[in-house]
Amino acid sequence: MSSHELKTGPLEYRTQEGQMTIMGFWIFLAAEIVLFSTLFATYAVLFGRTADSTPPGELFEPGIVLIMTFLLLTSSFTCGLAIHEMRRGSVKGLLIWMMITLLLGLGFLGFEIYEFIHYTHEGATMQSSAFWSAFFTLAGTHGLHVTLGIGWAILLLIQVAKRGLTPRTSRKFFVIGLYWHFLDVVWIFIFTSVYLIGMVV
Amino acid sequence: MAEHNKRIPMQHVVGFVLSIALTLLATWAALGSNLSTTWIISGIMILAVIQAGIQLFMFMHVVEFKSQNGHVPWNMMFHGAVLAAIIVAGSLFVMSFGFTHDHDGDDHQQHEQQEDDGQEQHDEGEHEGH
Amino acid sequence: MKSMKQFFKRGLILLPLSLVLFLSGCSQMAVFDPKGPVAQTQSDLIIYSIILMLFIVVVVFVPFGYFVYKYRDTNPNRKESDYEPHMHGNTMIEIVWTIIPFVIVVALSIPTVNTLFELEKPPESTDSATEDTEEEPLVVHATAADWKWFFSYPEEDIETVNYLHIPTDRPIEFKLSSADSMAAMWIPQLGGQKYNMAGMENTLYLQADEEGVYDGRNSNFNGEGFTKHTFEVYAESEEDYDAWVEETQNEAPELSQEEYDELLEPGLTTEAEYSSTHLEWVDHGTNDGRDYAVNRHYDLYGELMHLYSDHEAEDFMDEENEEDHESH
Amino acid sequence: MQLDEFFVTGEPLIYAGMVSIALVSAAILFILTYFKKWGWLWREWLTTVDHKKIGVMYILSALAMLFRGGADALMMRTQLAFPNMNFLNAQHYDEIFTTHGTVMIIFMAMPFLIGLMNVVVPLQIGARDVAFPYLNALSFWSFLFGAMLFNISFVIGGSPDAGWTSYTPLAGAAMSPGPGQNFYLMGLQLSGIGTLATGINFMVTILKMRAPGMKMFQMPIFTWSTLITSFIIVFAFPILTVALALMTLDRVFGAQFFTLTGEGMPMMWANLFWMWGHPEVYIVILPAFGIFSEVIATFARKQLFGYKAMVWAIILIAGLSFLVWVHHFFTMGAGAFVNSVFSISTMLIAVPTGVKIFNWLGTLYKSRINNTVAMMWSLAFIPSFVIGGVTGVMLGMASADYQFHNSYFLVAHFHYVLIAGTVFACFSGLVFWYPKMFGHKLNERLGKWSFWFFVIGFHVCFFPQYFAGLDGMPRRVFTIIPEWMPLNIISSVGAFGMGIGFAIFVFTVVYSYRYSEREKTGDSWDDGRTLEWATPTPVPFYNFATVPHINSMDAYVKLKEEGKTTFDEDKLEPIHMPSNTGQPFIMMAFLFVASFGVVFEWMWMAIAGLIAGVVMMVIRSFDYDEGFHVEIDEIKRTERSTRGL
Ligand code: HEA
Ligand code: HEA
Ligand code: CUA
Ligand SMILES: [Cu+2]
Repeated sequence: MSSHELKTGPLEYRTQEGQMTIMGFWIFLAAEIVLFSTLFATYAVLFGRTADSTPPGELFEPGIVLIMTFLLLTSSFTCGLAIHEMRRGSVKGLLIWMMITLLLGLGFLGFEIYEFIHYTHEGATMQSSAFWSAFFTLAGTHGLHVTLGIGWAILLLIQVAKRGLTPRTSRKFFVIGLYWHFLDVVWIFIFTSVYLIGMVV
Repeated sequence: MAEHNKRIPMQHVVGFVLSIALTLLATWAALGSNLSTTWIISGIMILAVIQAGIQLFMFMHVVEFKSQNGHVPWNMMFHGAVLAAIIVAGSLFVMSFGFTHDHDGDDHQQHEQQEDDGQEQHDEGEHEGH
Repeated sequence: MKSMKQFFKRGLILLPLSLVLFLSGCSQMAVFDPKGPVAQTQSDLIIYSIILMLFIVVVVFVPFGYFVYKYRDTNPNRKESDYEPHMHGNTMIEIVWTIIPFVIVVALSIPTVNTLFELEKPPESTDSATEDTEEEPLVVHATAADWKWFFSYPEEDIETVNYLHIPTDRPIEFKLSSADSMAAMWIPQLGGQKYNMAGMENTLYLQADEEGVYDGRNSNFNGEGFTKHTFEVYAESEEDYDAWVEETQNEAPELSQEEYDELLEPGLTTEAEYSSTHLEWVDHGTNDGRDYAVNRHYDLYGELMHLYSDHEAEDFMDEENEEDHESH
Repeated sequence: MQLDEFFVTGEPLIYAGMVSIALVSAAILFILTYFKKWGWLWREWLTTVDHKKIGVMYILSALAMLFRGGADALMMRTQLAFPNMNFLNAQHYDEIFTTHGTVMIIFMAMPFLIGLMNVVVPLQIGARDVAFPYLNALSFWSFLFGAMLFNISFVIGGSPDAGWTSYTPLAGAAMSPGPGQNFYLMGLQLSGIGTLATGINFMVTILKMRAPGMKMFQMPIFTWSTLITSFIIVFAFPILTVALALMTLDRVFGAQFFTLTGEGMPMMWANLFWMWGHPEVYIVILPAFGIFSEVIATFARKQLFGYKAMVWAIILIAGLSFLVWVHHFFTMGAGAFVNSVFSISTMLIAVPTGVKIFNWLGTLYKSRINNTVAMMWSLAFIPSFVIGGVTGVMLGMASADYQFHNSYFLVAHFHYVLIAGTVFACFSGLVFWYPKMFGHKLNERLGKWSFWFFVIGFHVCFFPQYFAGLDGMPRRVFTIIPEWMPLNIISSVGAFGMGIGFAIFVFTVVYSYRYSEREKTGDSWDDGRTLEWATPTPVPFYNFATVPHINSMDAYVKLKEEGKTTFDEDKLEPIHMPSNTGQPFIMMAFLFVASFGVVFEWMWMAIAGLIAGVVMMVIRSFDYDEGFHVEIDEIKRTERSTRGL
C-alpha cells in the first residue's frame, strides 16, 4: 500500500490509504443521505398525524430555531477555516478553529435539548402521536450525529496535539470536516422542511 | 486551488455569507411574506437545495479532482440526491392514499396525482373517509 | 455422458409437462374457474400472459438444449468450425434480443393497465337480461378482525359473521377495513384480493354470475388464527337473496355493543347473523375507528390459542356450521 | 423475568433443539480444548484481517445457516404434506417460516455471496487485500453476531413469528408482545451494519485497488457485479436500518410510527421494508449473475459474449431495482394510476435480464463445454431461472397479481429465482473456487450426485406450487385442505430430495478433504481466465508478490498466451500488510451484548454493552498501528515453495 505515495498536494491525499479512506467516507455520506431521507420521508408521510396531541404549529418557535441554525452554519464555516489552516500546515490554527467549532456545536445541542424538554412539558413526546415520533426521531438522529461528531472531534484534537500533522491525522481531520459540513446540510433541510413548513402549514 | 495558501479563504467567507443570507431569506419567505403556501414551500425547498450545494461545493471540496478520488464524491452525492428524491417523493406518492384526516376535511390535496389523471370519482369513492 | 443427456431431456420434458398440467388443471384450479366477470377478466389476462411466457420459455429452452448438446466437449461429431473462442459479441443480434422482449413488455403492459382501471369500477353487466336495468352495486362492509369476518349491509341493516349472501348478476361493492391486524379479502373464484386495514377503507368490486357457494378467506398473514380466517359466500338468485335478507331482518337478534366487543376478542368464532350492524357505533374504516379493538383488547393479542390442525376448535366450528347451514 | 419464561418451553422439537445445541457446543469446546486449538483459533481466525480467511468464515457460516434454514424448510414441508398434519402447531409453524425466510435471505444468501466476493474479488483485480481490512473483519463479526442473536431466539425467549416481512401492526408491540420480534429487529440491525460496511469496502477496493492498467471495462464480470451490488447495498441498507430502528422505537420505547393508536401508519412499514426489500433481492441475484458469467465463460472455454452489454444490463437492473418496490403491495389500494406506474417499471426489468440470458446462450454458441460440476450448476440455472423470471413478470402485471398475491404462486416464483439463481450460484461458485480456497478440488462424481438430487428435487418441490397457488392456496397457512394434497405431497417429496442433495454435498466436502488430490498448480481448471488463477495455490497471504500491468480483459488468458506469470523476481519490493487484531471481534461481542439487552428490554445491559462498544471505537481511534512489511527474502521463499520454482 505504500506504492502510491505522492510527494505533493494536501497531506491527507498523499498516501493511498488516505485517498481510500476519504473516498470511503464520501460513500458513507451517500449512505447517510439515504438514511436521513428515509427519516424525512417518514416525517413527511406522518405529517399532521398528531392524534390528540398538540400540533407543531403551536409549539415551534422561530427564534430558537433561527439561533440554532446560525450556530450550526457558523460552526460549519469555522470548521472550514480549521481545515484551511490545516492545509496551510498550522496546527495551532487547526486546533483553535476546531475548538470554536465544537463550542458552537455544543451551543446548538444545548438549545436542542432545551427545545425537546420544552416540547415534552407541553405534552408532545415520542409516545404521544405518530407525528411527534417522527419529529423527535428525525431531529434526534441529527442531534445524535452532532453529539457523536463532537466526541469524535475531541479524540482527534488530542491526537493532533500529540502527533502533529501527519498524513494520518490530517486525513482524520479532513474526514470529520466532511462529516460536520454534511450535518449542516441535513440541518438546513430539517430547518426548512420541518420548522419553516411546520410553521407555515 | 492556490487559494489554500491565503490567510483568509474567500471561498469560505462567500459561502458563509451566502448561507446566512439564504437562511434569512427563507425565514422571511415563510414567516414574513404573504405568498401562497405552495409558493412558500417550493421556494424555501429550492433555497435549501442551493444551500446544500454551497456546503458541498464551497466547503466540502466535492469536485476536488486532485484528490485522486476522481468523480466518486460527486457521483455519490448525485446518486444520493436521486435516491433521496425517490424515497421522499415516492413515499408520498404511494402512501398519500393512506392519509386519514377526516377531522380537517382536507383530503383532496392528497389525491391530486391521481385526480390529475382523470380519476376523480374513483379515488374519492375509494377512499372516502380519509 | 449420462448426465448430459439427462440435462437435455429435462429441458424438453418440462415444457409438455407444464402444458399438460395447465390444460388438465384449467377447469379445476380456482383462479381458472371464474364465476363472475372480475375473476373472468383476471383469468383471461393470466392466460394471455401464460401464452406469451410459454413463447419466451421455448425461445430460451430450445437453443439452450441444442447448444448444450451440440457444443459439449465430448460430442463425437465435433467439427473444427464448432469452436470460436474469440467471438466477443454481435451488435445486430444484441439489438434484436433487446427489442423483442421490450415489445413483449409493451404487449403485457397495455392490457394490464386497462384492466387495472377497469377493476376500480363496478363490473359492467355481462348478462344481456340485466343490461338495461343498470343496477346499483350492493354495498357490503367487510371488516376483518382476529380471526373472523364481519359483513355489514348498511342498507338492509343486517350483519353476518364468517359468511355472507349475495345476489348473482349484481355488482357488490365491498368496503374493506379491519378492526386490528392487516388482512386481505380474497374470493379466488370471484376475483382478486385487496387489503383490509384499520383506519382506512378500500373498495373492491366483485360479482357472481353463477349461483353457488364460494370459499373466501383472508390471505394476508395475521397471526396464529390466520389459517382459519375464512368465510363462505352464498351467491343466489335475487329472490332467494331478498328472502334471506328478510328472514334475517325478522329473525336474527340485534347486535349489541357488548356482544360485538366480545366478538372482537382475538380468537375463532362460529357463524352468526344479526338484524343490526356495528356501523352504528364504530366504523373501523375511519380514523376514529382505527384503534377501537386495540384499545379494548390490547393485552389479549399475545395470548396463544395452541391451535392444532385438528384441534377441537375446528371440530366445534364444523359442527356449528352444519347446524347453521340448515337455515340457509 | 422468570427462568421458564426466558427459555422456550413446551415443545418436544424445541427441547430436542436445545439438547442438540448444547451437545454441539460442548463437543466444540471439548475438541478445541483437547487438541489445544484455542490459541490457533484466536490467532488464525478470530483476529484475522485476511480477506481470504474472512471469506472462508463467511462461507462456512452461510453453509451452517443453509442447514438451519433448510431444516426449517423440511419441517414446514412435512407439516404441509398431508391435510390435518399435527407435526407443528400454528404458532410453531409461524415461527418456522419466519425464521426460514429471514435466515435464508439475510444470513445465508447474502453472506454466502459476500464470502465468495471476499475470497475472489481482491484476487481478480490483482490487489493484496480489500481497501479496509480491519473494517472487513468488523463486517464479518457483525454478521456472525447478528446471526447468532437471531438464532438463539430458538431456545431463549421465543422466535419471531410475523413473517420475514414483519408487517405491522401484527409485528407491533400490541399484537406480538415479548422478545421474539425484538430478536428479528436487533439481529438484522446488527448484521446490517456489517453489510453496509462491506458495500463501502468493496466499492473502494474495486475503484482504487485494481492492478495497474486495468480499466473499468476490463474488469472481470464478477468484479463488476460486486461493484454494482455494493452500490445497491450502500443505497438500500440505510433504509432498512431506519425501518428497523423505527420499529424498535415503537416496540421498546412506545413510539407510534406503525401503530394503530396515536395515528400511526402501519402501511409505512410495508413501504419502507420494500424500498429496501426489493433492492435486496437484486443484491442476492446480481453477484450470482457474475458467478454464472465467470463459470460459463471458463468452462465453455470462450470469451463472454457481449461483455459490455452484460455490464450495462447489470447497471440498468440496479437502477430499476429502486423503482419497483410497490409491486409487493399492489393490493394495498393505492389506486390504478400508482399500480400502473409500478407495474410497468417492474416488467421493464425483464429486458436487461433477458439480455443477460441471451448473452449466456451466445457464450455457449460455438463453445467447447467442459461439463464439470460447477458448470452443471451454472447451466441448470438458465432454464430454471427463466421460469422464475417470467412468472415474476406475471406477478408484475398488477391486475393479475390481485389473484397471485400471497399465494403459493408467489412462493414458487421466489424460490425459482432465489434457489435457481442465488443458491445454484453459491454452489457453482463454491465448487469453482474451492481449490483456490482449500487447495484441493471437490470430488466430481459425488458432486454430480448431489447436483442431480438437488436440481431435480428443486423442480419437483416448487413447480407444483405454482398450481397450488392458482388453486387458491395461500402462503403461510399451517395446514392444508384435502383438495391441495396431491400437489403438496409431490412438493414435500421434492424438498426431501433437495435435503438428500445437500447431505451428499456435505459428505463430498468431508470425503474430498480426505481423499482429493492436493492442488499443485494455481490454475486448477486449466481454463482460468482471470487473475485469481494466476496466483499459486495455496495463495500466499499477500496474494501477489508482484502485480502485472494489465491491458486487456481476461487478463490471465493473455498472460498464458504470452507465456508469462504474474511473478517477476526483479520487481520485488517489501510488501506492506495490516496486522491481525482482536478488536473487531471484541467490539462486536459488546454490541451483541447490547443488542441482547434491547431484545429483553434490559436497559442496563443495553447501555453497558453500548458503552463498552464505544470504548472499543475510541481505542481504535487511538490505534496508530502501521501494519508490517514482508521482506523480500520471505517473499522469495514463499513464492519458490508455492510455485515450485
Ligand atoms: C433473487 C431474487 C429475486 C429476483 C431475481 C426476482 C425477480 C423478479 N421478481 Fe420477484 N420476488 C422475490 C425475489 C426475486 N424476484 C421475493 C423473495 C419475493 C417475495 C417476497 C415476499 O413477499 O416474501 C418476490 C416477489 C415478487 C413480486 C410481488 C408479488 C406479490 O407479492 O404479489 C413481484 C411482482 O411484481 C415480483 C416480480 C419480479 C420480477 C418482474 C422479476 C424480474 O427481475 C425477473 C426478470 C427475469 C426474466 C423475465 C427472465 C429472463 C428474461 C427473458 C428470457 C427475456 C424475455 C422475457 C420477457 C419479455 C418477459 N417478485
Ligand atoms: C434464499 C432463500 C431461500 C431458500 C434457499 C429457500 C429454500 C427452501 N424453501 Fe423457502 N422461503 C424463503 C426463502 C428461501 N427458501 C422465503 C424468503 C420465504 C418466505 C418466508 C415468509 O413467508 O416470511 C420462504 C418460504 C417458504 C415456504 C412457504 C411457507 C409458507 O408460506 O407457509 C416453503 C414451503 O414449502 C418453503 C420451502 C423451502 C424449501 C423446501 C427449501 C429448500 O430449498 C431447502 C433445501 C435445503 C435443505 C433441505 C438443507 C437442509 C439439509 C438437511 C437438514 C440435511 C438433512 C436432510 C435430509 C437427509 C433429508 N419456503
Ligand atoms: Cu387508505 Cu386505504
Ligand atoms: Cu420485488
